[in-house]
Amino acid sequence: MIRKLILAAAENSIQHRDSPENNSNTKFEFTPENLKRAETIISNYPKGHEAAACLPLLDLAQRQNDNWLPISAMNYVAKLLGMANMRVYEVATFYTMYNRQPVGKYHVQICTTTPCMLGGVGSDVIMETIQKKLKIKPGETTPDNMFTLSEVECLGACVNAPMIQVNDDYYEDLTVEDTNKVFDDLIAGRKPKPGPMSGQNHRFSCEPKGGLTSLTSPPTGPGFGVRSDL
Amino acid sequence: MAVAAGRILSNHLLKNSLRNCVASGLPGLTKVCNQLKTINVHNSRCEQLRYETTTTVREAVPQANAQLEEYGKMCAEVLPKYIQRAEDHHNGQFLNLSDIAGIDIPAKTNRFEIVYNLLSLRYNARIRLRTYTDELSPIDSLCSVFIAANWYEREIWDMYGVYFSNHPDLRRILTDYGFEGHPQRKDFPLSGYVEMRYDEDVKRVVAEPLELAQEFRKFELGSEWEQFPAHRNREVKVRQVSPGESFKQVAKEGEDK
Amino acid sequence: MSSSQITTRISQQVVKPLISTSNAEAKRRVLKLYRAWYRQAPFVVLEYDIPIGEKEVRAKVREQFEKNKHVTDMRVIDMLVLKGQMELKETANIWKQKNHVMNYFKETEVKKTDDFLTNFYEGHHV
Amino acid sequence: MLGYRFLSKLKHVLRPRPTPSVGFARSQEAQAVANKLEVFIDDQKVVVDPGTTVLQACAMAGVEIPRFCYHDRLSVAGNCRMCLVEVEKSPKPVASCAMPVMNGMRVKTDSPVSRKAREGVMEFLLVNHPLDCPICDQGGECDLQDQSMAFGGDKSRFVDNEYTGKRAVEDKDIGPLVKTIMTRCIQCTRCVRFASEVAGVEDLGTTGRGNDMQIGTYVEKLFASELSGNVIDLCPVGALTGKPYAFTSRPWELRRVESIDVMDACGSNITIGMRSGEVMRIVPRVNEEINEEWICDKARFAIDGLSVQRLTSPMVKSPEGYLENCDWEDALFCAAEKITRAGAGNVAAVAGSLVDAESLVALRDFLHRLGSETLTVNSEHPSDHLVNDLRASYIFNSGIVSVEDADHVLFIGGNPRLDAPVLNARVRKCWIHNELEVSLIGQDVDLTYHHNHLGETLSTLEQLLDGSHAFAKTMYAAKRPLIIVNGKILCGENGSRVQDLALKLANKLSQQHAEDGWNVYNVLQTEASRVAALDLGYKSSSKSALTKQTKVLYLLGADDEVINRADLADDCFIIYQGHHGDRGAAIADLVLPGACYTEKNATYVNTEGRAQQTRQAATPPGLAREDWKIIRALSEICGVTLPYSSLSTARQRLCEVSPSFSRYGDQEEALFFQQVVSLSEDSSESGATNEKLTNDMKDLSHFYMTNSISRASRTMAKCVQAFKDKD
Amino acid sequence: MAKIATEGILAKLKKVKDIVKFNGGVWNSIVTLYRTDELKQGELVGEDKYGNKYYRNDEHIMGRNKWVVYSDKVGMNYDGSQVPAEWHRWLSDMTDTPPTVKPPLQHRWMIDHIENKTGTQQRYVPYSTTRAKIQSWQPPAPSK
Repeated sequence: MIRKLILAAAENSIQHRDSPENNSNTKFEFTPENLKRAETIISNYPKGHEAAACLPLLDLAQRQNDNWLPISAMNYVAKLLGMANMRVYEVATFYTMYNRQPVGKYHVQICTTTPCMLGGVGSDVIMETIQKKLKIKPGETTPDNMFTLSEVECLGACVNAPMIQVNDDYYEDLTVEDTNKVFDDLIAGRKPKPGPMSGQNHRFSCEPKGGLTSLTSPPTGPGFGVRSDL
Repeated sequence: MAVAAGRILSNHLLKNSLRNCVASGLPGLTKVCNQLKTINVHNSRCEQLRYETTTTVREAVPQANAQLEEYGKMCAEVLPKYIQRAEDHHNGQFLNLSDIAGIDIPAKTNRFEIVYNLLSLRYNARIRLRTYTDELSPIDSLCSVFIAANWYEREIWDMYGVYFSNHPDLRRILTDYGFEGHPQRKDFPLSGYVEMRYDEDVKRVVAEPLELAQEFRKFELGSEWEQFPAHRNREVKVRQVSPGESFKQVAKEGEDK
Repeated sequence: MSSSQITTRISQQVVKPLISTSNAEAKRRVLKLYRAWYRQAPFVVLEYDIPIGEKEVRAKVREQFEKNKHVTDMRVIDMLVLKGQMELKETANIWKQKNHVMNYFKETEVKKTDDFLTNFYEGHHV
Repeated sequence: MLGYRFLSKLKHVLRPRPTPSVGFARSQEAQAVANKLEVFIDDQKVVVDPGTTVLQACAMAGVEIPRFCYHDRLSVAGNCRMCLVEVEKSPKPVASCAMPVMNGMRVKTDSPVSRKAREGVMEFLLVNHPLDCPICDQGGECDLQDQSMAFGGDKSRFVDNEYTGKRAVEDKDIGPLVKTIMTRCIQCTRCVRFASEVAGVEDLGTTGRGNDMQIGTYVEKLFASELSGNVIDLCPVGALTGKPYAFTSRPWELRRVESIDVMDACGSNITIGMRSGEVMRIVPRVNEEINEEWICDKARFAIDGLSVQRLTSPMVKSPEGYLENCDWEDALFCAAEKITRAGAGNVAAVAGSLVDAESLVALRDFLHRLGSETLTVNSEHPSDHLVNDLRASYIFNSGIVSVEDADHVLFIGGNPRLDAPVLNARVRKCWIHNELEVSLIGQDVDLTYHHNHLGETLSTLEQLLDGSHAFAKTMYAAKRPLIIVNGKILCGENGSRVQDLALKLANKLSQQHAEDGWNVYNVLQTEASRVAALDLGYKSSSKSALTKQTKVLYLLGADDEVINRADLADDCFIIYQGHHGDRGAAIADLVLPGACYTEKNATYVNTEGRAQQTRQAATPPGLAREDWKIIRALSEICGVTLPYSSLSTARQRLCEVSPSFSRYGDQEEALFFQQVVSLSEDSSESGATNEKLTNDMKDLSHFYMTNSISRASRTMAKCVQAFKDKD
Repeated sequence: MAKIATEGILAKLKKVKDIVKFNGGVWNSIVTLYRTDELKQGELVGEDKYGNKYYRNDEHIMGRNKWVVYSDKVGMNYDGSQVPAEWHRWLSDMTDTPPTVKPPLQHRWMIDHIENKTGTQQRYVPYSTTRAKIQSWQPPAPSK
């Protein structure tokens, strides 16, 4: 048990450790398109404040590199922005959306914060479903490197609880069937439509499940409520 | 000139039954009393003393307190005349001399304060008698009254250099033969005057003037990186109490604060 | 303030005499003590088996007495006599040991010198 | 001592920064009085400048606010929250270190709210702080200990960790000097700020977030800075402690001796921690005019060199060529015999880098009495063409503190970062805060801040002088420029040429725009003994002075590889006097053991010409003696007894030679700068100008071992190794 | 009576003669007497590898019935500690079986018996194992 904890701690350690796929000699460079994008991003900020572009550039690097940030990418960004390496490490370790370890093709983040845990069928059920489906536990990656499952805190879609995030897309209002369907599609190589799923009283977005309860009348036109002599 | 003060202390009556009896006269407790002229009751130390002795084991019995206080007063007035009576007075029976202590306050004219602690086993009460002297004024030995005083007085002589007249066997008790000076005096240096070593040439221990070849060990407790000296040595505010002021007033002010 | 002044001040205050009541008596005590020490000298040499002759012992006794010859206060003299008597008792009863006696002669003490080279060789700090 | 640091800190706050030339400060002062703010600290009125923080205002009122992250010389972080105080009309307690004062503000530093806030913060800080004080090296001088005693509550409400344990953080390996126990860290980020602001090495940072936040390097890395040891002093807890000092002593056991560092010529003020005759550690002492409160790693950690390779007994060479121990009498008589036989004029002396002024003057007087004039410092300078007769030509005329007022600094040669780390830290500070422009001629090195590299050769200097260099215009526009010539360059091959050109350039700059009374020309000496030696009339070239006629060569701590046995006559008798068995002792025929700087009360003159004294912390080991005494004893045996036999009389003699030696602590201003310039013009010579300026301090690995003490030190050897292994 | 006495004297003389004979003649007996302060006759039980000879004669009382004659090599410098351990236990009656009958176990790690070296050049002198606070410089050997 303790050994496991230690191992887990080492895995998620804030300290970088060189590994075959992640060391300072790993090649990383922006592709020409991304380099152009990077330059545009940098040009958004005033001269002398290039460091402000650190976050978007790291994101760009992560997107280019299979959804994770090797140390060489951080060094590359630091060099590009004229920052000290350490300052970039600080940023990259602070934000949880930067993956500093390799992840699967689909990074599945399941919210287990209270609203998701209580809303709909509850995130516990969804978690169980996913674990059964992918045969992995939170924090693990499937052997075929397709899925990484992470248990995360609130992703800000509490109205549509429970929900998961797969890469950039939210799948909300999940039921067991919805979840299975999403993963079936993903495994089959199809991309399921993001947003609220049909299982729970299909809705367009985050409107109340039983239809609108307010703002039901048509919006008033211009001049509404204005004094007649004006 | 020398001053004898009697103060009664008891484990359970200390709160308010304190008397500092100050008398002027010659030192030597057995005789001093004849010249005891005035009895001056000081309250100024009450607060301090209350502080010293707040840990009570037994609960205070007001009646007993009152009795002992009365007795203390009586002692203060009568007892100096016949100090022996403190020993065998029927109401006291202070038969036990538990201790003789010395205090050196060089700034005073009579720099040495000799404190006798008597114990009455019968009444579980203690009495503390103080006398004052200087380097040259002898004090009468108490050996004739308390046999126990013998070694205590030798110790006082050895440590402070206070001479006890009529002592049967006054000589050094703790220091080495040939030792010069009285170590408990405040003006005696902490390191002494001589250092001893075994000399290989003359094959004996020799005493030589202090050179301190070995480092004199001293702890410096102030931090190198002292940041809050004000908080480390927070000053204890001492309120001066004039003799006229009563303890109750002081205590009341303290509560108001 | 000289010691005689102190004496006067104290005498005005009715001091308690240590032992002697007059200067003459104090003087007598000193001489008596000196005589006792003087007579003790051969026994000291014999009993402590010290490598020093009677003459030197007597000289040392005299030196010790003369060290205090400036003292005029009767009570101080008394106190010194008392200490001297105690010392004599310790010596005569052989409570002391050889080293205690020999410490008076300070044979191991190095004389301080101003000579730079000597101090340099010895490593003394000047 | 107790309140010394506190007082000096207070002084720092209260006193305006010392300005060398009073001219420019005057007008500002008058202005400042007008817009002062009035604040009340515990109902006590204090008048402060706008922009002062509440914490500083409290310090002025004599009220110390507890703090962990705040530090006078670092930027404000405001993350420890220990300095919370109650401010009237403020809904919450405010962090006094980050809060600027406002007019009429009423601060209550000891109110129930303030006290409760502190207790709360302390409770939080202690949630995860290990209770390993008994084995912690910071114990006894730990801010957390002290402040939890003074301001903390008596119990914690965080009892969960009795079951879950406290947070544990992995220790980082950041080199052989600083030991990290990161579990003790309270994330005040002082070290991070020091590294990035003062040291200029952005290797430290905070990674992670929340409970997982850590201080570290993220990747395994050496904290490669010449000032790295200062994070040990900065760390308010025991997270960063000295690796060589680990588990050796407790602060209360140490006797503190206030002394001077001699590893470089800055003369940083230090406190030696001594226990039973052993130097346990060295920590900086505040001196605003020299080292602020930093010292370099060499000064701090080379002390283990003091106890190894020591000369503990006089040694004389046997006929077989072995150096054998002997006693002082034999050694001195042997030396005296050789010296008297050599005859007048054939005795030469070379002074090394760690020699104090007393022994320098003793040696000088000794040789003069013998009739010899050949006294030199240890330098490779080929000939003696340097203008060294006037003080202005070899000291740091304007003082180290003048960097604060300068607007342009031109380094000529050397690597100021490693030759004078505390000076470089100050330049960096001014580069950050005063927009100081820095340029460098010579080999380009990493100075930790941006600088213009103008060129590597002498010709650059010439071009600057005649205005043809692209940068000349900027340079001449400077109001308060500083030219800092490295002392080692002056001793090198082109020394006199460099001096000549630099003096001319300085002259030209001061005639152009520079303000009156502004000293442009400065020499950064690199050896602690150099200024004193030159003051005492030692010549700056040893090579030319030592001829084949020299019969007896007296090496006074001269350990650098300047003198070779091969350059001397075969029968030349070499006497080495010093404290370490180093290069000098290895070639000597007679060795006289001396005392090193922690073992004597001695005078050293720093590069600014400021006389300071070291104080004796330990006794010289074995038969070693204080240096001037050895020379004094030898003089007596040679029959030319020196007229002083105590330290005070030796210092009187120093004072006769130059009164500046007795003005301890004050910088003695050198006059006659114009004469120096004119002298140099007289001696102007033209030579090859495309020669590069040499530099032996390329990177940190050259920094650690530069003199006999640091060469003997194991710690320094480990540092060199660690730096070499870094890549 | 006288006869008995005579016989007794004769028997004693014979014994003396035997002892002298046992000790190898008059001269050798004088030498032995000088060396060991006594002259005894007994059964030679064995000899160890250092040349010490061990004897036994139960006519003597317990405690004197076993003895050792030290090797001639040591001369007058004999010492109790020269008896090796296996003989020591026989000599001091820890056992009656001499090592000649029951040889002691031999192990590779066993070192040879050493006599007490006190008072000799090889004596053990305790030394400090703490490192000196100051280490002196060792001058290098002259380069030739």
